[in-house]
Amino acid sequence: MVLDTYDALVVGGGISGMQSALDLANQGYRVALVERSESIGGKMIQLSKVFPTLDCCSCITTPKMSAVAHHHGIQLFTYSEVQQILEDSDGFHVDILKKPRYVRDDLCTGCRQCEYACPIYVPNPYDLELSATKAVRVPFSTAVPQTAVLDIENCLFCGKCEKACPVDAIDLAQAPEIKHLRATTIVLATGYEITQRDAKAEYGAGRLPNVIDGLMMERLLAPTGPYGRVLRPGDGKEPESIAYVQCAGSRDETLGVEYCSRVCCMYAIKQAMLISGSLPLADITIYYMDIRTFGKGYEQFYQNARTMGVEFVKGKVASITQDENQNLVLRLEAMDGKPEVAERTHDLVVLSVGMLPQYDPKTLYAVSPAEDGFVQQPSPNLAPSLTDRHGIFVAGTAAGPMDIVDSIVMAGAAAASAAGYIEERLMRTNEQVPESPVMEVTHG
Amino acid sequence: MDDGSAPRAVDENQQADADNDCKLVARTLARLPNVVVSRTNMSMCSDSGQSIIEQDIKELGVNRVVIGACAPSLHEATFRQTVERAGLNRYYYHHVGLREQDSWVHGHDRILATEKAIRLMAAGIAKARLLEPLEAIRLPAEKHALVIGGGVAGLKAALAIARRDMRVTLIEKTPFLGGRMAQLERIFPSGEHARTVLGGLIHEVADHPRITIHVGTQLTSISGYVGDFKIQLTKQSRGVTPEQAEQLMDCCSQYVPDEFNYGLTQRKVIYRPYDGCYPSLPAVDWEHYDGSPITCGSERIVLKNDPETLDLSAGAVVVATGFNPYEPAAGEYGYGVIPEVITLPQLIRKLALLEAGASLEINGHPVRDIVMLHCVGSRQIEGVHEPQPDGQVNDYCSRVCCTATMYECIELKERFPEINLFDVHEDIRTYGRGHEEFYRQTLEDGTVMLRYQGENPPVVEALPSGDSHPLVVRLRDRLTWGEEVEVPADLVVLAVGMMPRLVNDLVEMLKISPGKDRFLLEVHPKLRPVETSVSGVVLAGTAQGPMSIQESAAAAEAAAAKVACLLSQGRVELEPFVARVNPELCEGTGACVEVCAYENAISLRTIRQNGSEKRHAVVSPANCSGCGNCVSACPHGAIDVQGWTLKQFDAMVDGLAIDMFDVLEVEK
Amino acid sequence: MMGTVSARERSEMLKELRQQHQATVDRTQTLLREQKKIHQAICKALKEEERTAPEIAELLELSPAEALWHLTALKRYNIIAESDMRGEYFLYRMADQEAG
Amino acid sequence: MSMETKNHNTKILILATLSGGYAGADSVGQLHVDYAPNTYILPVMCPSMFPEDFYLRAFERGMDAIIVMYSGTDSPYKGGPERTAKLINGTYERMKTLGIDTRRLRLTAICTVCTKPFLKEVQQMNSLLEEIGPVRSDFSKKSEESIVS
Repeated sequence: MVLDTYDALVVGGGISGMQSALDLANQGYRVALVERSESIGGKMIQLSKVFPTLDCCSCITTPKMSAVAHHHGIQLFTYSEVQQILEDSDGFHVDILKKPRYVRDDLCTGCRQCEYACPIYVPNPYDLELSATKAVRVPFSTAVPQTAVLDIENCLFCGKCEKACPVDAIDLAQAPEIKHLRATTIVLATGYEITQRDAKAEYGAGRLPNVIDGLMMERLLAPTGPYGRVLRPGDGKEPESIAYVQCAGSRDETLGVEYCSRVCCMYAIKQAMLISGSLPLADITIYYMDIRTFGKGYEQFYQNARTMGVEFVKGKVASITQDENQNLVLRLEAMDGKPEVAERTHDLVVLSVGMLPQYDPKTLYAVSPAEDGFVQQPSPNLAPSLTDRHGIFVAGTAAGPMDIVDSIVMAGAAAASAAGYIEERLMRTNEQVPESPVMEVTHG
Repeated sequence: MDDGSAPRAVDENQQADADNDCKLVARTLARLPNVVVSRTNMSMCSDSGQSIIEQDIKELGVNRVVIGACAPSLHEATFRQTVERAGLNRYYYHHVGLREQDSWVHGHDRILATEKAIRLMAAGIAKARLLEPLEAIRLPAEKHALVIGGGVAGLKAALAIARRDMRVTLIEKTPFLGGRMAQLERIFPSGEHARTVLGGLIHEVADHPRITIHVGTQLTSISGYVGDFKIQLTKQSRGVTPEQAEQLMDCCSQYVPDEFNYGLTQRKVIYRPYDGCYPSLPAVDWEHYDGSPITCGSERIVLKNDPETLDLSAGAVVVATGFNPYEPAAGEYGYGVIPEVITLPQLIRKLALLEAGASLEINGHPVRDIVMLHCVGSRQIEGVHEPQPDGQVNDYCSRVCCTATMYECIELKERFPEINLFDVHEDIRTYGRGHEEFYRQTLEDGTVMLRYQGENPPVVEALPSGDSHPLVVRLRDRLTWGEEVEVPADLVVLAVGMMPRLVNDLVEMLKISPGKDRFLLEVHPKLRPVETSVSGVVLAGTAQGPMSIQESAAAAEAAAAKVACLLSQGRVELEPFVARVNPELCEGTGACVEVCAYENAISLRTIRQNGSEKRHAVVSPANCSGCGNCVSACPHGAIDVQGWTLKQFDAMVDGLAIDMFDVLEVEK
Repeated sequence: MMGTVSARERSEMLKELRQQHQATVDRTQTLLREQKKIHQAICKALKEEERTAPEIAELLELSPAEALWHLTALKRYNIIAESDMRGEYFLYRMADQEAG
Repeated sequence: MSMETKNHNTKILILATLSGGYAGADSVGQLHVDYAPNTYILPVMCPSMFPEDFYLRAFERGMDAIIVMYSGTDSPYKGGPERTAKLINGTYERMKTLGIDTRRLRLTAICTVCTKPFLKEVQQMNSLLEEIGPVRSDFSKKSEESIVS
């Protein structure tokens, strides 16, 4: 069988995977990029604006998505998952499962006629279910590719989308496909999950509609978000008093998450600044243990927020309950300046949830996770993108919590390591030309 | 189809953050001559936004595109590619920065901000009418990089570039490789020994066939451009030969404070910083050597520095010049005045110099109580902290000091279990992978945590002799709800932050910029995180900002990836913004040649035309910088900078001056 | 040009698929009926007068969160639109016909 | 929408180098600091390309002030800043003969992170314009003849 051959396979189409793919393809390597969801862009494309520059997030992400999609050296596999990996002397042999979209990607133009025609409303995953979409839809306005996907689990099989489609792209008979490819090296850029909103019983176990997580607030703040403004999901009230609970899911032994998630301080501060921009009269309070604004320009950002009037209270939130008006009562321990336990009421509470590993890399990639569940870095200081399997490298939050800036830098590092590995392999192959006997490789 | 005789412009006006009324801008611009279509879009730079542009080009015959959006430094290149994909020349695109220079800065006056947007766009459209198709200048690139700095970032960058099949010249100002990392002992999070890990890296670099190392070497001049920088290096003499080195070092009797131990010890002016250093051959410290002869047996030897000049060309430059620990001012928390106040780097050296099993003493007294004080030289607040002599206040966080302090607390407790530790901080920022573990361990070890508010920093004072302790630290502790706390101490350790190494000469030569914090500035933290404003000059490690070893190594590899992207194809593309002579108008006055500061950029040639000889100016694009000195000098208006012509500028001024009542729709 | 499937073949195929996915079809048909009922009730209420999410919730005996979700859904597809504020809540009205 | 407000009758043209003033103005934008909106910034590579006539023509076209924000000693262009200074000085002479207040043209070095100097320049030029009025008041003192041949 003839296989598609690539220099590198990048697993994950979030910001790290895209950056690694671009950094490899721009060096002239052939790259396959596999993304399991319908569009590349990862979690970053769901964000509103990014710290500390307050650039609109899509201004940073969408051009990279576009560059990946149009790059001659990159083959994109969206809505696809790696099924199996085998290794021989030629490198890695990879089976990729292309999930059925039930829409032909060679025909679909992303016109959304099917979406308008579809009668079934379903919770929109892009808006973390705060808004609705249809059972057949283009995932979001800036999705790459702009190809619709049909959610077969919620399909009526009414045929309305088929009738509406001007190019006959709907194909309800589509079946999963397996693609085989060969790659010299693999970069894992598989990202993270956020702490589940129901992780902590003390914080309402996910049952209080006005206790949301940081990612939901990103959607509320995004111009394309569910309400187009900040309203509380419980009843649509414009909040006047908003609380942030820091370390909700990080540095918490009861959840088995002992590490710091690195981004929550900054995203809470950023959101607070954005909210005070759109709701100037709202009071915003951030309850924290330590403020960790350690990146370039971050401390200055924090001090700006303090100057703008965001209230920072050092105190541990012990519990959150809801009153009859859907307002939330926070019980605070060891509050700043006051030894007693205090209660405070807010309209809306944002849990600054942390980052969790996505999956166990051992099963599929034979790459070991560390105790924290993220991909282990056997040489953490000098070669942070190395994994314990030769030829497989790691980029971004697959190797633990980090922010976008650090992810992008690490994606570059993974690309450099992968490039070095590809060159070593090439050198070895070149040295094995028939006339000369197999030689010892001195630099490798 | 467009016949090319009637240029058209399309305006794509992105609502970046707008208070501006983008739609009004778009409707107004649609009325300008040649404008075929004028749109607003939330994210023109997204793939779907870009397809709208492609579609307009293909379906409406649009042949000039103007977009008003974020700064051109961010997305001009993106949109040039878009129009190119649709079949237009990439220079038929013009970008107007409306976000940073309008909507973000005129929030208080929406009407005037809108007017400004209209005028700026009208100017852009005016320029677009006069745009010409241009071709990028393609030049061969040296697959060779110069790496400046022999610390961990420079070493990692050099190795990663060399592995990518390119040559590297690595230069280090001091006579030895290793940088700041060599001064550390055990490093977090792995607990490995710093110099062991570093030694492995140095030997990989030193053994690599494509890497040339020059120690004691600095950049003295640079010219040229990405792909072909002409570089001059100056290399100090080693001062000693392998045959005489050991003997000379033995005989040498001039001592200076040893910077390797942050002045805690002395060393000779012929020295090795540490055992196992690279190169292993000792070197003469020319800065401190007083020139007097060294008596060795019957011989009296005067050491001579005969610096050597090296010339080379390289396609790219990696700046990995590293950091200095913050040096507290005399009297800052007692430093330099009270001998029992030392910095964290000094503590690390002090513990390294102390024999195993020996007890910890300072100034001849046993140490019982230690205060670790965070954020010295970091997170400074104007008006609270004394500015540095140049007026600088370090308002940034230095990232590594919290974890480094926790790590030292653990070592202190391990080696001297009877010592009491007090950790005085504003926040504990053990953010890194595995770092929280060290915080927890410190707490378990019984270290007492005290927390102050940034505006109200602690005070360190000497106690009168005869007191139980030489010092006391006073603070208002937030953990006990604002109680005034006094901690008597035998030793106060200042966790000093990071400062960029001052490399003003280098910054000036390379034409790169430092940021407000004086660390070197990247173009954009997310879009171009390791690039500087000068194409081909990239940043690696702590020259750019505080970083841990891990972060420096990652940044260095990212810099290497960028170098590989630039050079691995063996050629670079430069913008075609160079001078161009109109032979019809040129009278051969030579005024242009006179004002040009670039060698061989413009010259006069004699040509035969219609039987008579004529002199006229000829530009060599590879040597032209596009400054335009010649443009203003030409008495006949025969020269222009391609893509930036005087006519285009005149048209833009006209665009800015349009009469608003002519173009605005009248509200009924 | 691609060969097109005839309308007859298409409806045959749909029928087959419906049989294959009987459980899904049963579930989604129930869902569709409920959604239609709610959406019709919302539209009827908004044709009478502009209302807030809690008011719709009370009228339709839904939780305010559910009411908001449906309003958001209808707004997204330009069936209804956001109007002015009443107190701390936004009012919703039927969308202008041309806006669809 | 009406465009008439009382401060709106002046225009400041800012010629800003990509390696200096233009990037500096972007830095101000990133800080979201408000300043007067009568400021029209055009990017230039190096202002040494502009002959004296260019500035005079711009005044004639109704630019009430021109600030050239070049890169000064940080300029990536050899000889560019010196030549710019020479051309501006030449322009001053011609402005004098035409009766245009020479304070309307200003050459200043602005670096990529010079946010405060940028704001100060804009503020100072606006104060000046409040004092001396729009450029046509200078022209009306002189004859009707065109200033650029």
